[in-house]
Amino acid sequence: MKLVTAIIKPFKLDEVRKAVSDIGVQGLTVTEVRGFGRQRGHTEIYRGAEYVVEFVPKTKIEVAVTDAMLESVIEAIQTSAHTGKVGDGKIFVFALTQVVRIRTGERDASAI
Amino acid sequence: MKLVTAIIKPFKLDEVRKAVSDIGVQGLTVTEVRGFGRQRGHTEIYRGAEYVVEFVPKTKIEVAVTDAMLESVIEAIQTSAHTGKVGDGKIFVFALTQVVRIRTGERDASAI
Amino acid sequence: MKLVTAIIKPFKLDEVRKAVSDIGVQGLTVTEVRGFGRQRGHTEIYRGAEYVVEFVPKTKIEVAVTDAMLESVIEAIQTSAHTGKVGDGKIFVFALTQVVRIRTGERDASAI
Amino acid sequence: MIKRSKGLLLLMSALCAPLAHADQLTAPALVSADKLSAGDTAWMLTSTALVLMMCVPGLALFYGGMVRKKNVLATLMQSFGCTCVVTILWWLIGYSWAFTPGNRFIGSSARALFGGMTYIHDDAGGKLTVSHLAPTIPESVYAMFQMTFAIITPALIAGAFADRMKFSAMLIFLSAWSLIVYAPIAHMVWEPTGWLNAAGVLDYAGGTVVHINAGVAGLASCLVLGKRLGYGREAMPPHNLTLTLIGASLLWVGWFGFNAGSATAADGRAGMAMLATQMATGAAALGWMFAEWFSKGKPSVLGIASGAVAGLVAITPASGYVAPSAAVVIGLSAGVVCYFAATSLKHLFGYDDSLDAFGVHGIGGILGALLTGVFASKEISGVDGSLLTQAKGVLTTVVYGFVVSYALLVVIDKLVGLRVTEEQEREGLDISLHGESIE
Amino acid sequence: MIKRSKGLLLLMSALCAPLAHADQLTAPALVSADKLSAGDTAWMLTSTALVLMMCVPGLALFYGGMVRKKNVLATLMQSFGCTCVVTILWWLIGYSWAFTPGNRFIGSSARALFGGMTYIHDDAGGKLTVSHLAPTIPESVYAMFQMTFAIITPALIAGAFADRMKFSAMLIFLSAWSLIVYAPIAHMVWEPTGWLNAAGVLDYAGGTVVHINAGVAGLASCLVLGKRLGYGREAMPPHNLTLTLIGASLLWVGWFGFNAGSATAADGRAGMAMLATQMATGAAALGWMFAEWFSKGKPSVLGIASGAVAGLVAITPASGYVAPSAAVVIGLSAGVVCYFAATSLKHLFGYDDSLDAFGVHGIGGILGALLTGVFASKEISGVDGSLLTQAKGVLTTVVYGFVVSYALLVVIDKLVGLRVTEEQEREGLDISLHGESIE
Amino acid sequence: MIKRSKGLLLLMSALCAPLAHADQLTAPALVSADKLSAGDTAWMLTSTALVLMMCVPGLALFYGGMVRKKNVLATLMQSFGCTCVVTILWWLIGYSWAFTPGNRFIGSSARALFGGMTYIHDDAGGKLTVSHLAPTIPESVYAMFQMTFAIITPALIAGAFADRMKFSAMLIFLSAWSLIVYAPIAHMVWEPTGWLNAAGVLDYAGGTVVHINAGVAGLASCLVLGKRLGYGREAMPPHNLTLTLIGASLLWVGWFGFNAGSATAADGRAGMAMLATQMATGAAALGWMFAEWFSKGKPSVLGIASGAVAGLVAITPASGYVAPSAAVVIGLSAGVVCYFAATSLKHLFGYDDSLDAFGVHGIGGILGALLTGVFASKEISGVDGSLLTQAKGVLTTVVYGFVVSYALLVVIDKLVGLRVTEEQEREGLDISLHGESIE
Ligand SMILES: Nc1ncnc2c1ncn2[C@@H]1O[C@H](COP(=O)(O)OP(=O)(O)O)[C@@H](O)[C@H]1O
Ligand SMILES: Nc1ncnc2c1ncn2[C@@H]1O[C@H](COP(=O)(O)OP(=O)(O)O)[C@@H](O)[C@H]1O
Ligand SMILES: Nc1ncnc2c1ncn2[C@@H]1O[C@H](COP(=O)(O)OP(=O)(O)O)[C@@H](O)[C@H]1O
Repeated sequence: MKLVTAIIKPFKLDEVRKAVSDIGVQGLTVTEVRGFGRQRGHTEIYRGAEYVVEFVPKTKIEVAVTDAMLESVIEAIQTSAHTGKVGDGKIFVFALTQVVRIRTGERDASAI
Repeated sequence: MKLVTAIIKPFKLDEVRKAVSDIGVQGLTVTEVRGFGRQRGHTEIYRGAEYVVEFVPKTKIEVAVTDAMLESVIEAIQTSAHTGKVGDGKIFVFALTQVVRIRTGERDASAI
Repeated sequence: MKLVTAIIKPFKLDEVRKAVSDIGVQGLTVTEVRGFGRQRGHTEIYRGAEYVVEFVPKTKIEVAVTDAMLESVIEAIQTSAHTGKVGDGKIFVFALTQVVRIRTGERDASAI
Repeated sequence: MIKRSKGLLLLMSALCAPLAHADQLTAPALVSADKLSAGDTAWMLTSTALVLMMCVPGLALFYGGMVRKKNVLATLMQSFGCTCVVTILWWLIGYSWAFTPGNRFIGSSARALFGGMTYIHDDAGGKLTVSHLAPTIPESVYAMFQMTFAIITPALIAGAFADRMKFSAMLIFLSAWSLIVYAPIAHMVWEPTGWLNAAGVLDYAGGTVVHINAGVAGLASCLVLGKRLGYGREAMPPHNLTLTLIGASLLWVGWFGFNAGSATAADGRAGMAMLATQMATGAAALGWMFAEWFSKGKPSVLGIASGAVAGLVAITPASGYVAPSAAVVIGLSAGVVCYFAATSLKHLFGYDDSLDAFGVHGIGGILGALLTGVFASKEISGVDGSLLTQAKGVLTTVVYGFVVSYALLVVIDKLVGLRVTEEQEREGLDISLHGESIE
Repeated sequence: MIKRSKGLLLLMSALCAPLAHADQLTAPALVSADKLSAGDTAWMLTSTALVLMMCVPGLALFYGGMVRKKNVLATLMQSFGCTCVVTILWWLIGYSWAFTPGNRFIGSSARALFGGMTYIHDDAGGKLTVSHLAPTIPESVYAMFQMTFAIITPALIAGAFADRMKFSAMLIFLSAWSLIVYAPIAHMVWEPTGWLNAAGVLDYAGGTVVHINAGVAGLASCLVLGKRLGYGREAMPPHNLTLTLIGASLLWVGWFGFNAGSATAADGRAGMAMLATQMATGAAALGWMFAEWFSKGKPSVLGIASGAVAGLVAITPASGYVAPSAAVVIGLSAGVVCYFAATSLKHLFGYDDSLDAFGVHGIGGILGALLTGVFASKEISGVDGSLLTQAKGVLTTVVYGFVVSYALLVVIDKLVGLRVTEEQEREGLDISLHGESIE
Repeated sequence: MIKRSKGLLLLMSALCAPLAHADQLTAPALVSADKLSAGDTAWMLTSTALVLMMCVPGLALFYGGMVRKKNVLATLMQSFGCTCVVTILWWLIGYSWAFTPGNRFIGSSARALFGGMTYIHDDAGGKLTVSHLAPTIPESVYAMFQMTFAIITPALIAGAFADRMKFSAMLIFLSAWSLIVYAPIAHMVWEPTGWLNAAGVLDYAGGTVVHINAGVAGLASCLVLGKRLGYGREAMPPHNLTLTLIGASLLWVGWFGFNAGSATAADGRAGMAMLATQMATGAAALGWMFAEWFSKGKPSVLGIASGAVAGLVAITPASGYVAPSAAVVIGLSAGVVCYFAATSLKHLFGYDDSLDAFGVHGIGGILGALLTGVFASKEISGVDGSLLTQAKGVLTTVVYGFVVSYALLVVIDKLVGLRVTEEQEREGLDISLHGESIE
C-alpha cells in the first residue's frame, strides 16, 4: 500500500477530490499548508514596514491507496490539479507498512 | 523505527494522548485536518445558496516509535480513539529511515 | 529520494528556510502543528476554571531531497533550528518512492 | 419624579392659562405638546438607543466570546432573537401589564397593542400622550425606553444555559418568562399601584427587576437543563475574549442610558446617576482584577471585564440614590464578591452556570439592592433607604422569579424538550441548529 | 415641519419684539441664536453620530462578514473610503445641490464649500444660519446630519459588486453617483422646490432617496460587472457572521438616528418614528426567520440579521407617518418578501447581487415606499398618503437611478476598467488591491 | 463661554428675581436647578458616553488589531485597565487638580473625592453645583465628561510601548502620569487660573492637553523601553485590521462627543465643531491614502484608518475655532504629514514607536495646535489665534510632558522593572501576563 501526498493550489481541491472519487477512492485527508518554491509570494506594507511573504497558501491531500490503484490515482491528481502555471505543486508517494481502520480494527487493504 | 499516523475524531485527542503516554510515549505531534470518507459532512445555507461541506474536522496525530513499541501504540490508539461510529478514522504506519533530536543531535532510537 | 520532516520552534522558521535555501533546496512545505513532549505547555484560568494546555505551538517543515543532499539538509536544519533549550524538536526522514511535479509531469529527482 | 423643567413650566403657567402639573398624573394622559421638554426627550431618545446597543451587539458579544467557537453564532442568535421577540410581546401586552395602573401585582390591558398611545400632529392641535412615570417626554419614547429593558433582561438569562438549549425551546421560554415573570415584577417594583413600589422598595434602574430577576431565572435554567456535555472533563475555554471585551465595553457605555436614562430627564439627578455608575464600574473592575491577581497570580481580561459588569449590575438599583463615594464602595464590594461567586460558588455547588448569569447578575443584583438601602442619600433622592424594605424586594423577586422560571422550564421540557441531542451539542449549535459556521 | 417648541417660541415672541416664525422660511436664513432649541439640537447632534456609526463600522461589518476571508479588508475599505470621499463632495457641492432651493430637479450652488453657512459668536451678536428644513437647529448640524445620509447611500451599493470591483474605479463611480444621482433625487423628494416633494411623495427618512436609489444602482452594477469568478461552482460562504451580526446590530441602533432623527426635533413625532422603527424591525426579523425556518428547516443568523435590515429599510419612508401597529404589518411583509427576493429572485434571473443590495434595499425600499401610501396616518403626520403618488416617486427613482447608474458604469469601464484581473480576484482583493491580509 | 440659552436666561431673569449670570462664575458654585439647560445637559450626557466609547472599545480595538495575535488581549487590557484606574484617580484628586481654581500650574484640592459636588433634590430646594467652565449643565456631568478625556489620554500612550511592557509597571506609570502630567497640563491650558489659558493658548478639545501630551510621553516610553524583540528582523504585521478599522470608526464617531462636546452646550458652536471635525477627518484620511497610494503603489486599510485618526487629532484643538473649509486644509496637511511621520520618521531615527502614538498623536497634535493659531476665526470663536502663543503652549507641553514622563519611566524601571522577560515577550503577553489566549 502507498500513501499519495499531493501539494496543490487551494482552489483545485474540489476538482481533485471529485477526480479521485470518480476512480473509486473512498477517502482522503486534507491539510492547509504554506508552500515555498518557484512560485513567488507577495509583499505587504504596514505603515512603511515591508513584509515579504515568501510562503503561498497551498492545500495538502493525503490518500492511502493499494498498489494497484497507485498509478491511476497519481494520474487523476496530476490532471485535475494541473493549471500549467508555476506553483501547481507536487505529488509525493510513500510506502505504507500498515493501515488500520479504527472503527473496525480491519487492517491493510481492507482498511483503506 | 516507525511513524504512526492516526486520523481521529477531534474530541478524542485527550483520551488518545493519555493512552499513549501511559504506555511510555514521550511525545507526539498534532495537526488539525479535514477528512473526507464514509462519514458524511453537513449542509450550510446562506440566503438560499446551499453549500454541502463534504469535509469533516479531524485531528491527525503523529507518533514516532521504535519497532518494539509499534504494536502496543497502534493498540492504544485504536482502543482510545474508538467510538464504533463511522468516522472513527485510520491509522497509517510508515517506516522511518532516520530520526534526529535537534537539541542534542542524538540520532534514531535515542532521539525519539 | 527522501522526505525530511522537521518539527521546529515557530520563530525559527525563517532561519531554517534560509539555511536550506542556501544549500540549494528549491522548495519546502510548512504546516502549523501542536506538539506534546518534554517541553511543558502552560496553564490558562477562566473564572476559576484551570485549563492545562499541554500542547505547544510548533512548525512542521517538509523537504523532499535527493539522497545526495540528505545529510547536508539534515545538517542545515539541525544547526539553524537549534537553540539548545528543550523543545527544539525533531527531524524525521522517510523514503520517497516517487515524486511528480504536477505542472510538468516530470518525475522523481527532476521533479524535486 | 419632579422635573428640573418645573421652574420653566411654572414660569409658563404663570403666563398661559394655568395647567395641571405633569407630575400630578397617576396614569398615562393626553397633554399639549408644549408640556414636553425637548431636552429630556433628546436624552431619552438617546438612552433608548444606548440600552438597545447593550443587548445587540453588547451582550451578544460579551457572551459570544466566552463560548466555544462552534457555538458562537448560536449564542449571538439568542440575544438577537430575544430582542425581536420581546419587541413584539411588549407591543402586544407587556408594556401595558407593566406600566399602566392596575392591581398590586399587574397592570391593566389598556395599552395592549399600544392602543391609546397617541401623537396628534400640530395641525390637529399638537397633543400627545405621556406616561405618568415620565411626564416631560412622549409616551412613545417612554414605552420604547422601557422596551429595551424588557429586551435585555431575558437575554441575560441565556448566559446560564449557553451551548445546550434548543433555539425553539428558548424562544418559548423567554416569551413566557417575559410576560409571566418580567412584566409583573416590573409592575410591582416600578408602577405606583405595584405593592413593592408602595412598600418603598428602591430600584432606580432595575437591580431587582432586571438583574436579580434574570439571575435567578438563570440559576433555575442551569439546574433544569443540567451541565454541558463533558463539563469538568473537557476544556471549554472562551474562544475569543476580544469579542467579550468589546461586549463589556459596549455594555458599560450603554449602561449610561440604562442608569442615567432612568432619571427620564436630562437633569442633575441623571448626572449623579451617571457619575455613580462610572465610579462603581471602575472600582468593581479593579476589585475583581486584584482579587484574581492575588488569588491566582494573574489579572485576566475576562476578569476585569466581568468585574466591570458586576459593578454595573450592583450600582443599577443604587444609581440616582447614592453619592459617588458610596458608589465606589458598592462597586468595590461587588467586584470582590462576584469574583468569588463566579469562581467558587458554582464549583462548590456543582451547577453549570456556564457564563455566570447568576454569579454576576444574581449575586451582584442582590448585593446592590441591599446596599442601596444602606447608602441611599435623602439629599440626592428625597427618600431614605431601608435595608429591610430592600430585603423584602429581593426576597419577593428571588422566590417568585425562581419558582415560576423553574416551573416554566419543566413544563416546556415536557412539551417540546429543552435540550439539543448529544450529537448536536458535540457538533456545535452553530451548524446543528442554524446551519452556519465561522471560519 | 412645525415644531414642538412653537409654543415656547410663541410665548417668547409675545414678550420680545415679534419675530418671523422659523417655520415660514423657504430658504436657509440667518437667525438669532435664541431661536434655536437646545433640545432639538442635542438630539440632532446625537442622530448625526448614530447615522455615521451605521456606515462605519455598521455597514462595513455587515458586509465584511459576508464575504470570503480574502476580501474582508477590501470590503471594509469600500465603506470607509466612501465615507471619506462623500464627506468632501458634500462640502464641495452636494449639500447645496440637494438642500437649497433651485429648480424642480436640482438645488442651487449657493452653499458650495458650505459658503454662507455661518455661526456668529455671541460677542458679535449671536446669530447663525438655519436650514428652512430644520429651523430650530443650526444649519451646520442639519448639513452634517444629511451628510451622513449621503455617505451611507453609495456605500450600500457596494454590496452588489463585492469581491470584484477595482477600488479606484469604485471611488470614481461612487463620486459621480453621489453628485449625479443622489443629490438630484434628494432634492426632488425632500426640498420643497423639488417636483416629487411638491407632488406630495412621502419619504420620511429615505426609503426612496436612500434605499431604492442604492438598490437599483446595485442591480445595475452587478449586471455591468458580471458574476464573481466561480459563482455557482465554488462555495462562497460568509467567512465570519459574527461581524455581520455586529454590523446588523449597529445598523439597528444607528437607524434610530436615521428615522427618529428625520424629525429634526426631539418631539413626539420623533418618538413615534423611533417606535415604528423598532416594531417593524422586530417583525421583519421574525418574518424572515420563520419564512426561512419553514422553507429550509433552520433559522439562521444571517437570516434574522438580514430580516432586521429589511425591516429597517421598509419602515424608513413610513416612520413618522404610521402608527406602531401599522409598522408591525409593514415589517412583517418586508421580512417575508425580502426573504424570497434575496433567496430566489437573483437565482431566478441569474445575476450575482453578491450581498443582496438590490434584494434587500431595492425591494424593501419599494415595498416600504408603497405601503407608506397605504398606512400613512393623518393624525400623526397631518397628511394623507396615496399609493399612486408613492408609485410615482418609486418609478421616477427606479428609472432615473438605474439608467444613470448603468450609463456611468459603462463609461467608467471604458475609461479605466471596473473589474480586477482574474489573478487578483483569485488571490483576493485584500492582498491584491491593498497589500494587506488578516490572520 | 456665553451660552445660547443666554437669551432665555435673560428672558427669565427679566421675570424672576434678578440672578447672577452663570457665565460670571469663576469657580464651581451652587445654583438653582432651573438655571440648567436640559438640552445642553442631554448633549453632554451623550458626549460623555461617546468619549468613553472612544477608549473602550474604540482605542482598544484600534491598537488591538495592529499587534501580533499573541498580544491582542494584553493590548485590550491596557486600554480597559487604564479606564478603570483613571476613573478612581479622577475621583480621588485628578478632577480637583485640573478644574478647580488654583495657582498658575495646578488647581486646588477642593473637589478631592468629588467633595462639595452636590445635587439637592427638588423636595429640598432643587439646587446643584455647576462648574464655572460649563454653567448650564450639572457639575457631575462636567466632571464625568472631563473624566473620559483623562481616561483616553494615558491609554493613547500605550501605542508606543505595545508588546513589551509589564502590565503592573504600566498601571503604576499611567497612574503617576495621570496625576503629575495630565492634571497640571489640563489646568494650565483649560482652567482660567492656568497660565497658558491666561496667555491665550487656544485648545478647543485637547490637541495640546491630550494628543501632544500623550504623543511625547509615548516617545519617551519607547526610548526608555527599547525596541521589541526581533524588531526589524522578524515580521510583525498587524494580526487583524478588521479590529483596527472598527476601532478607527468608533474613534471617529466618538470624537463628535470629544470635539462638539467641548462646546459644553448643544448650540451652533457645537455644530460648527462637529462639522469641522468631519471635514478634517475625511480630508486627512484621503490625504494619507493618496500619499501612500502614490509612494507605495497601494492604498491600505491601515493607511486610511490612520489618516482618519491623524485628522481627528489635528482638528481637535481647532474645532470650534475654525470654519469647515479651514478644517479641510488642516485635515489634508495632517494626513500627509503624519503619513511621513509614521512611515519614515521612526525608521529614520530608529526608535520603535510600535503603533505610532508619537507619529500620529504627537506630530498631528503639534500640527493642529499650530494651525489653530493660523486659522482661528474671530467670527466663530470671538477670539483671534496667534501662531506664537500656540507655539508657547506646544513647547511647554512637549518639554514638560517629555521630561517628566521620561523621569517617571526611569524611576519605575529601577523600582519594579518596566519590561517583560524575553521568554514572556516571545511567548506573547496574552499567555505570559494574563494567562489567556484567543483561538
Ligand atoms: N522540495 C520540496 N519539498 C517539499 N515541498 C515542495 C518542494 N518543492 C516544492 N514543494 C511544494 O510544492 C509547491 C509548488 O512548488 P513550486 O516550485 O512553487 O511550483 P512547481 O510545483 O510548479 O515547481 C510549493 O509551494 C511547496 O509547497
Ligand atoms: N484512503 C484514505 N486516505 C487518507 N485518509 C483517509 C482515507 N480514508 C479515510 N481517511 C480519513 O479517515 C477519516 C475517517 O474515514 P471514514 O471513511 O469517514 O470512516 P471510517 O474510518 O470509520 O471508515 C476520513 O475523514 C479521512 O480523514
Ligand atoms: N515521538 C514523537 N513523535 C512525534 N513527534 C514528537 C515525538 N517526540 C517529540 N515530538 C515533537 O517534537 C517536539 C519537541 O519535543 P520535546 O520533547 O518537547 O523537546 P526535544 O525535542 O528537545 O526533546 C514536540 O513538541 C513534538 O511536536
